[in-house]
Amino acid sequence: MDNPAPPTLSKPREQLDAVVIRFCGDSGDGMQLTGTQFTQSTAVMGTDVATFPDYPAEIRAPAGTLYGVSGFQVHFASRDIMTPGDRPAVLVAMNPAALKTNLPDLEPGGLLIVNTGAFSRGGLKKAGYSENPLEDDTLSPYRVLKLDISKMTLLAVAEFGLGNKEALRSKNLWTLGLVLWLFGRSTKPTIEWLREKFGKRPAIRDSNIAALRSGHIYGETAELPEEIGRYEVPRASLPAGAYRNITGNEAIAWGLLAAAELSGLQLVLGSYPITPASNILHELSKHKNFGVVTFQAEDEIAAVCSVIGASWAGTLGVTTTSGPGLALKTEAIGLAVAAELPLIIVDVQRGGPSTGLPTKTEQSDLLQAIYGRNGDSELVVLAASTPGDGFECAVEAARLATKFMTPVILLSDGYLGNGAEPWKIPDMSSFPRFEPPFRTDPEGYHPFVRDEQSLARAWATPGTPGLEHRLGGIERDYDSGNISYDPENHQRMTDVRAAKIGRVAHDIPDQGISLGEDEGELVVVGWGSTYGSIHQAVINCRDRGLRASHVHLRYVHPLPRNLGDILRGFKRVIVPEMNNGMLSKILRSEYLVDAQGINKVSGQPFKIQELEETIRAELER
Amino acid sequence: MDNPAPPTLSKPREQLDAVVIRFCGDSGDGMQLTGTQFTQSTAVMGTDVATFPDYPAEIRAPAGTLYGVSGFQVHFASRDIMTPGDRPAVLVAMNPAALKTNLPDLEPGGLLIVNTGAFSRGGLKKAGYSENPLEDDTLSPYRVLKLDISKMTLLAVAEFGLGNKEALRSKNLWTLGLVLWLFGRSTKPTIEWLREKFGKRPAIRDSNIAALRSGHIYGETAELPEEIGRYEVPRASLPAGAYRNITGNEAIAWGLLAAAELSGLQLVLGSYPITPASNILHELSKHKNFGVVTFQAEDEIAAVCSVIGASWAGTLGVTTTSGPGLALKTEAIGLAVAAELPLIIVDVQRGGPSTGLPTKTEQSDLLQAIYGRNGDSELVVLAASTPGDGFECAVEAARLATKFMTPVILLSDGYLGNGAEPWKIPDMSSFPRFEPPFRTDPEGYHPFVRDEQSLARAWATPGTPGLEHRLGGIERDYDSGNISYDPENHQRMTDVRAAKIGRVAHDIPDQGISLGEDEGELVVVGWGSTYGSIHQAVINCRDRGLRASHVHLRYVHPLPRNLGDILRGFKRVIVPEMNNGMLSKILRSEYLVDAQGINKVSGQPFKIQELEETIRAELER
Amino acid sequence: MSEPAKQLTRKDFVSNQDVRWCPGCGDYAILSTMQRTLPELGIKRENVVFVSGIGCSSRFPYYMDTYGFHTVHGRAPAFATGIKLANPELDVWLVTGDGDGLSIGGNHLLHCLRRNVDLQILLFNNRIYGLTKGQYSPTSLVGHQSPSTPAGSVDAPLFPAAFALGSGARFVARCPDTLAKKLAPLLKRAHGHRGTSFLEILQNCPVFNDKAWEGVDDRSAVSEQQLWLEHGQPMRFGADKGLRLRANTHDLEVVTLGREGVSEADLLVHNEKSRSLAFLLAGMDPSLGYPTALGVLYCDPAPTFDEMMMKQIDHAIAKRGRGTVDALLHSGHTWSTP
Amino acid sequence: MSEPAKQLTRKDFVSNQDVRWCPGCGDYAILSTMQRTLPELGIKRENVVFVSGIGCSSRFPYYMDTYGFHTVHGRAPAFATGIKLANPELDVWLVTGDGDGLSIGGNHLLHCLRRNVDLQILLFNNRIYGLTKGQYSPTSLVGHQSPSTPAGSVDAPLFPAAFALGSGARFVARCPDTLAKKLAPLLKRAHGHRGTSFLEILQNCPVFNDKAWEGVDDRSAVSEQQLWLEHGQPMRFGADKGLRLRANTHDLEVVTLGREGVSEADLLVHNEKSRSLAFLLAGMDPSLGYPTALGVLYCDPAPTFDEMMMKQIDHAIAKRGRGTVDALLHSGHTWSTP
Ligand SMILES: Cc1ncc(C[n+]2csc(CCOP(=O)(O)OP(=O)(O)O)c2C)c(N)n1
Ligand SMILES: Cc1ncc(C[n+]2csc(CCOP(=O)(O)OP(=O)(O)O)c2C)c(N)n1
Ligand code: SF4
Ligand code: SF4
Ligand SMILES: [Mg+2]
Ligand SMILES: [Mg+2]
Repeated sequence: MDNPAPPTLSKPREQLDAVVIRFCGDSGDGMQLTGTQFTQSTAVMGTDVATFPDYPAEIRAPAGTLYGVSGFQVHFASRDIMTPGDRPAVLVAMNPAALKTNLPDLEPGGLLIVNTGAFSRGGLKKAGYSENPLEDDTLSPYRVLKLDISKMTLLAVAEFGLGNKEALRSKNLWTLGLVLWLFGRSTKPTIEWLREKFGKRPAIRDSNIAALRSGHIYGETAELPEEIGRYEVPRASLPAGAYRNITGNEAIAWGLLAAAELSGLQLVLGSYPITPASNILHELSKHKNFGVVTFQAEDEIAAVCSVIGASWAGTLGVTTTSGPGLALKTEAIGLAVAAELPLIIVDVQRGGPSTGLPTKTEQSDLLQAIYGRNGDSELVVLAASTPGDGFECAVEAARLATKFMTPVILLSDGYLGNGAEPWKIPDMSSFPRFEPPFRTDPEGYHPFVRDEQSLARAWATPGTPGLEHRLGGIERDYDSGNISYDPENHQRMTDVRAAKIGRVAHDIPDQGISLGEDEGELVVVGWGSTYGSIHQAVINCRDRGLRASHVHLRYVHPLPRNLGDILRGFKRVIVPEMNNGMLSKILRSEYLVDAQGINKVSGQPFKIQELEETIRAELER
Repeated sequence: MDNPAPPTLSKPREQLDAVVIRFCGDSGDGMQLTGTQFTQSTAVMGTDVATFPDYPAEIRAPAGTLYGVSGFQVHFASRDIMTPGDRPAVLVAMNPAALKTNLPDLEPGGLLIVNTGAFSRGGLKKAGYSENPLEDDTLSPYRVLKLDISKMTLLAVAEFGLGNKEALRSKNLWTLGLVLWLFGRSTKPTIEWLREKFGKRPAIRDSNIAALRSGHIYGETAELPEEIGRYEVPRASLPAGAYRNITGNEAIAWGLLAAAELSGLQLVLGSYPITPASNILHELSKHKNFGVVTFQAEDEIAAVCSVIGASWAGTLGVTTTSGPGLALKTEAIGLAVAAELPLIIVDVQRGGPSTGLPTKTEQSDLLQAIYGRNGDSELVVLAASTPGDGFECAVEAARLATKFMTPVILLSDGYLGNGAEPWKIPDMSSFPRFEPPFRTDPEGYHPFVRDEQSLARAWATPGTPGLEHRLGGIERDYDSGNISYDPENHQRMTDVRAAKIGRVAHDIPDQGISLGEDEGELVVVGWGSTYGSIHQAVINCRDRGLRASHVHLRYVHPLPRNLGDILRGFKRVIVPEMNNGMLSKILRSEYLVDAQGINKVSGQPFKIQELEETIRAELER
Repeated sequence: MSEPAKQLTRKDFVSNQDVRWCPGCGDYAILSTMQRTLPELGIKRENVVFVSGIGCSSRFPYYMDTYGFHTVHGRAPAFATGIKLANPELDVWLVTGDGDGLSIGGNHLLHCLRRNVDLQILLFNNRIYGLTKGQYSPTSLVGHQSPSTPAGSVDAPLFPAAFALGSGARFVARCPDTLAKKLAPLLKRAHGHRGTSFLEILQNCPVFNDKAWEGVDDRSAVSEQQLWLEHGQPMRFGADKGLRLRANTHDLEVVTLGREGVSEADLLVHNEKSRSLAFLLAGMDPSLGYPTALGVLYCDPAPTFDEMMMKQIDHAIAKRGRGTVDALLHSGHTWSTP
Repeated sequence: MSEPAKQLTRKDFVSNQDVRWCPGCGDYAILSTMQRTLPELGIKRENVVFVSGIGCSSRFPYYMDTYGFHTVHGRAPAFATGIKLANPELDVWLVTGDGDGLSIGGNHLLHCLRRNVDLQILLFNNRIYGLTKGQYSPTSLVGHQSPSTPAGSVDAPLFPAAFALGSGARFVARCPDTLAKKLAPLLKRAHGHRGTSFLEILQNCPVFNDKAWEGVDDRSAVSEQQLWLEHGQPMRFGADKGLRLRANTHDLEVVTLGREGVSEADLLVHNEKSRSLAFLLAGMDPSLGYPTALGVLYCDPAPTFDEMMMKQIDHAIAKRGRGTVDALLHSGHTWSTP
């Protein structure tokens, strides 16, 4: 809730609308922390922020290697922004490997801050530099600030008597201090955070604080070259209210807690660790005082089965995973479809196929989520479009799962899961409570009596006197729930299961238009984490007078009932996806519209510019 | 190779074009054996035959219960037939429960043969009859032959000194004898079969033979009522050659042996038992003298993993399963896609979702087969359309898997798997041999060097000097096969994997028209086991002068390149499927044609008449 | 909660479903013993839950008029664990087979036993896959001919009880299907034991593996193949046989009482709390002339998984107060825009 | 086949990949010992295959210049079994972790051990999931705090060696990561053993579970926590400690030689062929003052799965002749139409 005034400074700062900065260095250099703290400090000042952490699959790759480079990109602006930005205007490179892998992304004329202290012969060699790029003309297209950050850090923390190696650990904080100064951000939030985090290790706490301050002071006092301006990014005009930073994984975890609170159900999470979904398990494990049970199962199959059991027993059963885990859960999810039990499966997608690229992002589980089960086994699929959106999506997933007694798959991805954004804290009292269809009355009960409206069967939980019943995966009689091999009954049950999912489409809001007219030349249809890039690209196109609209789906199965009409209102439908064309397949099949995919499968999010160009090209065709 | 002359008889036989007969009784009554032997005996006489066994999920359901009824329907004709027939014209009911569940299917005026010996008070009660249907007017719409088959069997086998229970076991053979007589079929094939089968148990052998003969003689000698005609179904004009009966499961098993022979590869089957696929495992387990390794794994995951390992090691790896098993194999199949290894997965589909209806048939795994994996992970999907077609499909699956270094899913279903048809024995020398792309030359080798034409990577098997390499599920570098997290490389590899499957479409034959013109009013598009019903329904429609064509797909992914043109040549496209609309989704999406599904999900195959009516209705719309 | 449980009878536990096992199947006897035993446990019917996988044995829940869940193949322990975590008050019985529990489901069984979730596992061991028509299973003897092994199986069978002990089980017992007088008290003890109770029931499948337990399932309960264990008692069996350890070794030998001066005092005394003794007994190979150990091989209770999980929650609530989402949303770094 | 294998050196087994474990990881030591040991086995490099699942440990194959397959999580034993069935000549090493092998992969491990497929399994036990950043594993001690168990884990750890013995393993050994002098000969013995050799390697993860094996991995190899087993030798450890069995029981006690009249003759003698003795040793709980048993706990060879499967094929061919599809197609009932 603190909101420090920007430090008063003598020279005026250049005002900027938006800045993209990327911190990169060795995985051991603490770049994720630097990025997170910078985000925190700038968000607190009222700018809008979006982040993109990008780190290696190895836990601690050997120091100095190219694949050991870890990066954290922050985009902050005085206007509403949607993505972490296409390319950085400011690059902080802590070692040669980081420079090598990240320099190509830096905007021409961009500002490069480089730690010369790490440019030893060995370091250069590991990065594959035969010449020292600080000494040839590699850096000539950029504005460059060469500083021996290592040395300055050592000086700053000398008084705390740490070993060399330990002392050098603070160099990320020195850097952070400098960058905070550069953008007129206060060190206060970081100092507070360091105090809390290292409260029990005073030497580390104090040296870190000293390094941070020293970097900040360096900016103020050193004679920096003329072209290295100081900048200011004024506060964005975000809607009034309380804000916090949140990652997609946190938002989903908290959304699940909210769903439990709103429904009065106990939350039971059964999960097996897998990148990039593990953090949801970790986050919920911290909150046992919400009555949440978190169970690290022996594998993904046990994880989902345990919570199907827990669902039957009357709790909100949730399992969290990524693609390979979803593949393993498939058979059991089919049972939840057949037994008609509520269940939430969160899939934080990553690069595939197979083990693929665990730390990279992708949207390539969509067809698996919708179709990847034996038999006709429909369920509900939702997708979060921003980190914060995960919160509402989780609540909605729980509402639909319990109202319709069906599994719901909630799709997120690595980009949302780890990326943070300032998020307007929702007012819990604005969420309607919802009542699960529990049954206690034995009169006329059988396990497949249905609600006429929702077609959901009654939820009778073990422990309820008089409602003893048997449930299972063999086809069940429509009128008694007992095993039935009867052909007509199978047809009837197949039909009612499909009809029930059809009813979901009547329960969800009509599809809205995120941006632009509701008919016209071209509509860009997206789902999931591409929201930001698409939205900004469409804004940019519209700013140039092009007639494009943006439609973004939260409900990917069943689709909103008015979607067909919307799409048919446009001459062209284009569908950017981080996969080889999945939603586009569905839209074509469903509405017979000639939806064209824009597909990117590189483990990286779309750049705004890429999309902008495609939209323009499409319109000019 | 035997081809007995029909027994000469005094009274002339009524000539029939085709007959549908159904044997039904308690699961303990041996109806499957009766049906199979009848099929054998009539096929040997040169009629075309199609069968449909339908039995309970319980191993041995308690005697006399409704759910313990087992049936076997045989359709035989002097013309080409495609299906086991919509409704029987002759029904043999061995007990009250069988009568109760099967009578509604008997054609009005049809012939009912009923074993009065089983109509005890207890038996009637178990079948839910409050009145004895033999005594009221339940049977009046039919021609009825009431015989105490139990008693006559006991008399026939009295001399062999069996206990009552044992002796009664032969009553199915007595019945078979009578029915063989009715249709002018010889008992010889069955007698030979009994001799072989019970060679080591002479008492059983002899009593069975005696019962069979006695039933046959009974027909000849007893004064049967006037309306119970004797029939003759003359031989069909099938193409000349050697024939045998074959089920879909056998055909696939043998086709796999053929593929091994044609490619010189050793066949390694890793499987886990599951209805209705287990018989493929059983069949191949018998043929160890083909050098085939059959491995019953601990579960489906181990089954598929073991043969992925075996494939890498240079053999033809195959796994066989049904829907729930395919669900479990999903993750590992993704590895085979990523590692680009040949692999055949046979899915004998059954009723779903979940455990569903294990002994019933369905086509509802299509979308799972094509799309049910994490990541963009395309593979090849084929479908067999008749039992015998499984043979060729298996060979083709192996050819494509090894040529393109890709997993191939071969879809069959319970109806094909257990159903038998007379099958013209193929000439093995007519199949081209094929060479897997083995590599032995270390020059320029890395594990992902590709063939320029097929885009398949080289197959280097452990044990080959100089080709030592590492393979895995993490994204691999295009140019070295080493682990690569590079974004552009991931895009490139994703593209080449997709392109490779695209090349398969260039390697398969153009789609043909099964029946009718290649453009016009309406085309019925099918895949898999609906072949027979669709084909006959289209024939019938055309006989009535309607302009309908039939297109039947073997290659469901990738689709034949000319399919879009074919479909666009018709005003209407209808797609009958035993699922809720899967191929129709794909056709709509792929070609933007308004393909309409005709969907049946009852665990039962389509009846010809159902389809005929739908086609007519469509054309009259 | 406050109402006294009404006196239940066998009939209260019989569901309205026709039992669909083959005539003569050992499962009938187990079902009947279960239905007769439950009323004696003083429990509420609505709290009783039967969970199973897939197999003939796994049809069991359909025939019990309690809560029942016939799940998917091999995963029943995972479902059961979730049920207990959702509601530890429930009285969960898990029914599985040698295929369901030890072939596809071995891993879940292992982890359920290791965690010591408070429930009863009944593994019906007929040494065969019944439902899929007779393929060999992980407990089939070497050389077993089956549809998938027409030339005989080649892999060594697992001893389920030894596997359970290796997995950390804290209650391991064994009993043939039809000896109701022995089975009923074992069901009661398994029920009384807190934590996972593992009871292997040697079950006959007359259709696909008849007489797999011949001798061991002798109705007299005193055949030479049956070693009935009693805690603290010497290991006697048959008319006059006993077991003893060769001095300072781990080799068991079968001795005849009264011969060569062997008396009861020389026999090994059963100690339910010794895991390694139980392991030795569990693995005795009948083909080498040893009897089959029956009764309670091992019982040594420890805190249960569900109990400790609940304690952590109670503790967190006691310490930090019941969490509310509103407070959580405003915790940590937040800021306001006007 | 006929060419003599050229003399290989350590370098022949080093692949061109950068090793990507964290600095100080115990996996480095294991890798290096492996690369030094393989040349001494007189094998052909092209026949050597490393198979692994997923985890830090499972990256092992990338660093060996042999054939290698980094498969999917937990399933390496199934892949390895298929490889051996396809080509029994191959020399297969399986590398797995406590998570890969015992959490998700417990069932495949069990069945590989039970079947006795001829290969070596190396389980790197760091009592933690390394690759996914430190969650507790099935071998973590009770109370282990990790990202998924911030209040401490509640479930009892598995003893991998006890699990292997319960699963029917026929070779079980244990060794710390960094004691190359101990590990190298064990790798050789595991390699020499026909059938599945199970070697648990106690591995340090300095990042997420540092010092998990403190004392047990003492470089001196004579700490009081280390009981090095030798077949036929009395069980001595530390300076003057030993193990003995309490008479006619299964209770082990730690004794001090020279005190209370205890001499070496009183000590238990190791017998590699006793499964139950091995089980007793495998399960010794260090928290109760017992040492950790190291070296070969159990070794008792039996026919291997792959060998017997191949025999059945050879036998069928010898008896029935090599099958041809043409003959098969015309076997049984066939008929002709003109
Ligand atoms: C995923 C899956 N795989 C395979 C099957 C087929 N299947 C059903 S029961 C069974 C084996 C059952 O054996 P067991 O547990 O011993 O039970 P029994 O029938 O002998 O009592 C198998 C393989 C299935 N239903 N689901
Ligand atoms: C199907 C699947 N689930 C989960 C994961 C995530 N995952 C990778 S390694 C691992 C655990 C590894 O632990 P261990 O085997 O002990 O290896 P270590 O890293 O400790 O050497 C997990 C959970 C995965 N890769 N695949
Ligand atoms: S097959 Fe065997 S186990 Fe299954 S019901 Fe029949 S007798 Fe029982
Ligand atoms: S996380 Fe642990 S086990 Fe993994 S590489 Fe690092 S030190 Fe080794
Ligand atoms: Mg069984
Ligand atoms: Mg580990």
